[in-house]
Amino acid sequence: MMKRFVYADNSATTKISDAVFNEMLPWLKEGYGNASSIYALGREAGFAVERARKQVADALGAQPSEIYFTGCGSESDNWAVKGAAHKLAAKGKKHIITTVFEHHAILHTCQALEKEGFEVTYLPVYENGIVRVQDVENAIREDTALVTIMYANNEIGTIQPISQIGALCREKNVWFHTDAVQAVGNVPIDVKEQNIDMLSLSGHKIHAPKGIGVLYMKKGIVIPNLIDGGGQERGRRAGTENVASIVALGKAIELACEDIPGRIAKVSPMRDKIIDALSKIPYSRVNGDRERRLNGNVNMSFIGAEGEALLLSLDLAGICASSGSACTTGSLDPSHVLLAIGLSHEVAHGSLRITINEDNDQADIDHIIQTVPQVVEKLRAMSPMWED
Amino acid sequence: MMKRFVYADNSATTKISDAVFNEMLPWLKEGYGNASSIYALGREAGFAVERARKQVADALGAQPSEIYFTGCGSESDNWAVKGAAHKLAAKGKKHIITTVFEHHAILHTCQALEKEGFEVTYLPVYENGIVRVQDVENAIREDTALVTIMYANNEIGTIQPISQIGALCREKNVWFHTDAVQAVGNVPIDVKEQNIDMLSLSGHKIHAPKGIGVLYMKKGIVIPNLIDGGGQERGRRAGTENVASIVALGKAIELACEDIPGRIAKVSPMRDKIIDALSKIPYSRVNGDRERRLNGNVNMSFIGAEGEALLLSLDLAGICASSGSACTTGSLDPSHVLLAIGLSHEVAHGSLRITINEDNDQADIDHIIQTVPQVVEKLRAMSPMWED
Amino acid sequence: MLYSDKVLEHFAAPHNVGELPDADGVGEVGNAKCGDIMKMYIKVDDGKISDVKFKTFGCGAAIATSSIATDMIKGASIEDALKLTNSAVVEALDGLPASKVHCSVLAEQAVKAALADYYRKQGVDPTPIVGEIGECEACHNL
Amino acid sequence: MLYSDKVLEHFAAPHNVGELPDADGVGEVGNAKCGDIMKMYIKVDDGKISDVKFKTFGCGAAIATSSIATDMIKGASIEDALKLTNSAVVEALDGLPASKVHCSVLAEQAVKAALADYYRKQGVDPTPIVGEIGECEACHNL
Ligand SMILES: Cc1ncc(COP(=O)(O)O)c(C=O)c1O
Ligand SMILES: Cc1ncc(COP(=O)(O)O)c(C=O)c1O
Ligand code: FES
Ligand code: FES
Repeated sequence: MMKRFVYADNSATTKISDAVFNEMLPWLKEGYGNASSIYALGREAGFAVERARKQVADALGAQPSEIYFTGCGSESDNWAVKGAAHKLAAKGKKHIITTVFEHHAILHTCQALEKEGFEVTYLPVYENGIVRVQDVENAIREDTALVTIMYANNEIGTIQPISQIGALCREKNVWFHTDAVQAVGNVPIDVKEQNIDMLSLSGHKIHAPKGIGVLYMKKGIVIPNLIDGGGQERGRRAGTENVASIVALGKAIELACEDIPGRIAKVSPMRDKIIDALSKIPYSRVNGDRERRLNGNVNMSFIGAEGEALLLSLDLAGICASSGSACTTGSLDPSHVLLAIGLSHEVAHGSLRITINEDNDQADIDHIIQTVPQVVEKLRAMSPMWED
Repeated sequence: MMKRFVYADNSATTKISDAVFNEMLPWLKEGYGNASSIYALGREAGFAVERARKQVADALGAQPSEIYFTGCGSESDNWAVKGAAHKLAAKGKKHIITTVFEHHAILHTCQALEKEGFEVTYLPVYENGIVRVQDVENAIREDTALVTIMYANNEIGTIQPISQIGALCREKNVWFHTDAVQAVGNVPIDVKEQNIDMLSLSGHKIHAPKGIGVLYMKKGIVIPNLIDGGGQERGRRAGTENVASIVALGKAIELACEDIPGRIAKVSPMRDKIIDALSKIPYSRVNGDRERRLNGNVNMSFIGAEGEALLLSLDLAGICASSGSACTTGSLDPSHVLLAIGLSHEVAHGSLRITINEDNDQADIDHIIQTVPQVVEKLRAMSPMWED
Repeated sequence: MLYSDKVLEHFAAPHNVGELPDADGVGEVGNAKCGDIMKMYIKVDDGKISDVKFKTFGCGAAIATSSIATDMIKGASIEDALKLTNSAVVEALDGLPASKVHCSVLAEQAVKAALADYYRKQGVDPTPIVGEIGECEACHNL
Repeated sequence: MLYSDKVLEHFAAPHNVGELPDADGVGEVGNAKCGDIMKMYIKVDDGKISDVKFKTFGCGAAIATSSIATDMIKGASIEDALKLTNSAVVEALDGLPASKVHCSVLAEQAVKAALADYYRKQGVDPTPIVGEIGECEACHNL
């Protein structure tokens, strides 16, 4: 059998698409001018940055002047949450509402703020991995500065009721931020209609390169800078503009958002085929709501098969997948997301995340469906706790 | 006459060199794995990041574990200064020493800290653009948390007495940070010998791409994170590793530092030729010490010729140069650096920065030497204040 | 600094540069400290601006606005020249970066100052006609 | 997670996997909550470990350390097997990531636990010989 290579970890990162690569290449090579410089080489770079800003704005239903380029999704999250907290603390608002299963870029930021004296409410997400709007409403207080709730979870792919939360926050006059890093391109987003005040996204999840992000901030929202310095990004985010990556992100978001229903129609049947097939493995379970989930997300647990061993075995079979989020590899703790939806430590240790997209085909799916049961079987046979 | 193109704004940004581009390309294309992922595609990316970390460490005389990749030089500066300030404030140390002519990434950061209640001493740099060690010593107090002084100034290229300041800070037991964004590759740096506790650098100044930086932090220095989140960079700087740019920076710093004396020997005579030739223009002056300056930096003022008009005219002649720093274009204020060395507003408005490097040749220099006097002449003729 | 092609064209080859030794009105606005000075010379014949020249010390936008403003009033009646606004100048240049709008104000003021000088030379008090010529706002913020 | 080639080799094709139904000593360490359990079976002949097998539930490093640790004691005298340290295991694997060193501790403990069981079955109190088999430090930090 020829060894097949199947990349099924698209929530960790994606391959730069050819269209995006071709768009960015001239700005890495000949178009190296500083976008703030006055000569032609710089002006052209400046115009390219502004075109990309427009592309991002159009994809989100925002104005270009509301788009700020950052160095990554984590930076956007940190800026939004720390910025809002510090801004509104001056008005006596020192309470933040979030969920227990946010990405660490939000959770660790909230924990850092707690050390500074802020109070944070971590809402539960129940067995289906979806926060309840009523819980948000109950948690809002006089001194609530910010609600920050992710659009779609990066591990179990569950999509949150963002429009309702947005409407609620607008009504209650509380700022609302959403980490949409996993949602962009998979869910139609309109920041105006959905009453989103701030939104984070990251290029490398949508076929742009790593190391470029965006923070959308609604006109009128002014928070302290995270990175002070030169006058770039209208004085709100310093650092020489990363022109090539900005151009790439502009193109990538345009492509990602041009046919979201088409993507869902193509990818979700493949996702369901995997879930249905792997559900036949004894002692398995699907994590997170089956319907309200990202079109490419499969997250399952197999008791008796440890997650990392599963991944290494799949790698030997040419399949790239993950268990929990990539950035917590190296930690011994089981996924906080899986614990949040009620899994025990034991079960959480044996979980697998497969994230496919439109670049995957049926042959990939078949390879996954064939391989995973064999690998689970092999590991269980090696386990001292397992009895058939 | 064929139109010549001369890029002479290398302190604003540099062209990615072919060697660097070729090194990074595979990581933009096929090697797209997340460096924290466990499968082969991710592991290879992880190893590439660690190789680059070693290259950076070797170039600075540091340990790889002391190197942290960031999103740009400005982020490194912000992290170092805000981090040190917040860390040491807990010990009652709320005083920072810097100079009046730092890059805005330091100056605006210091101003933000002043608003939070920190006290900042801005040391003078005198007519030659060089801070005095005695002034640093006099400024150090019981409650001084940090001395942050740039290694080489980005506008006038003057090199500061970093070794002496490092020794002084070590003796006085005060943390010492230096913004070495302009110095790397132009001045031999050894953080251990020079007693540097923290050092910022940026890729795009040494032929790596924009949007990648480094903060060196000596072992034992622990400051709060600027960007909280995943476990990347040993838990101290979150965000999916920008593998391609990190690899590029590793290669770029290796190349930049492999023959610094050779670079100086090649470039500084070209610099001197420009300075000598342009000094013949009446009512001109050289800004900053003539000896203790970067090998590629020319900074001069021509009374009666406004800076921006000078640049646009040079652009028409195919020469890319700047006036002040690129990131403050758009501001009406004359350069704070030129005011710091005692120029009047009027004179500061008429300044020109030409920054060459080893990619420039004699023909470039000749084109500059021919063109600048003509342009100055033309603008003076157009000025209502100028009488020959 | 995103200048339009129009701005760059006028900068590269500004129209009406120079002085008019026999000018009927001369106006100078701005100051060297803030980095922009415009001096405008007009010749008036039969209530029309028959010729106009300028000299400017300043940035690219200052030179471009001087150039286009002189174009816009050349041949115009005094009444029409008085109606020249900075926004008309900005529009004629296909826009200016926000930080450079003050240059267009300067151009409008330079025209007004030259006209005021013309009236003054005619023995007419210009203030009711031309208005007060203040300093540009940007200047005050320096 | 930067595993050496050696770790990956042992993970891909672990040596000595299985059970020994007629084992002279069996040791189990770790717990499912922290995610790693190792069970080791030894056969002893003439004071030598004539055969050894293991079963492990755990990460790649846990499986690789089990595999190499069984290799290292197979055919060795009981005395030498008792001297097996976790650092010898790490070294034999060309290193382990810091967060995975505990797995090598587990492997050392599994060997000791099997030997302790062997002594116990011989009616000898293992504690003075094998020492106390505590839980691994990493476990306690959970
Ligand atoms: C001295 C100095 N510090 C900091 C920076 C900021 O670097 P970056 O543009 O990578 O943020 C620059 C250049 O822009 C610089 O010249
Ligand atoms: C939901 C979510 N938020 C934030 C991030 C951080 O993005 P970045 O890696 O660009 O910092 C990620 C991915 O890593 C994510 O999945
Ligand atoms: S005329 Fe001086 S800034 Fe406007
Ligand atoms: S054995 Fe459980 S973490 Fe070490």
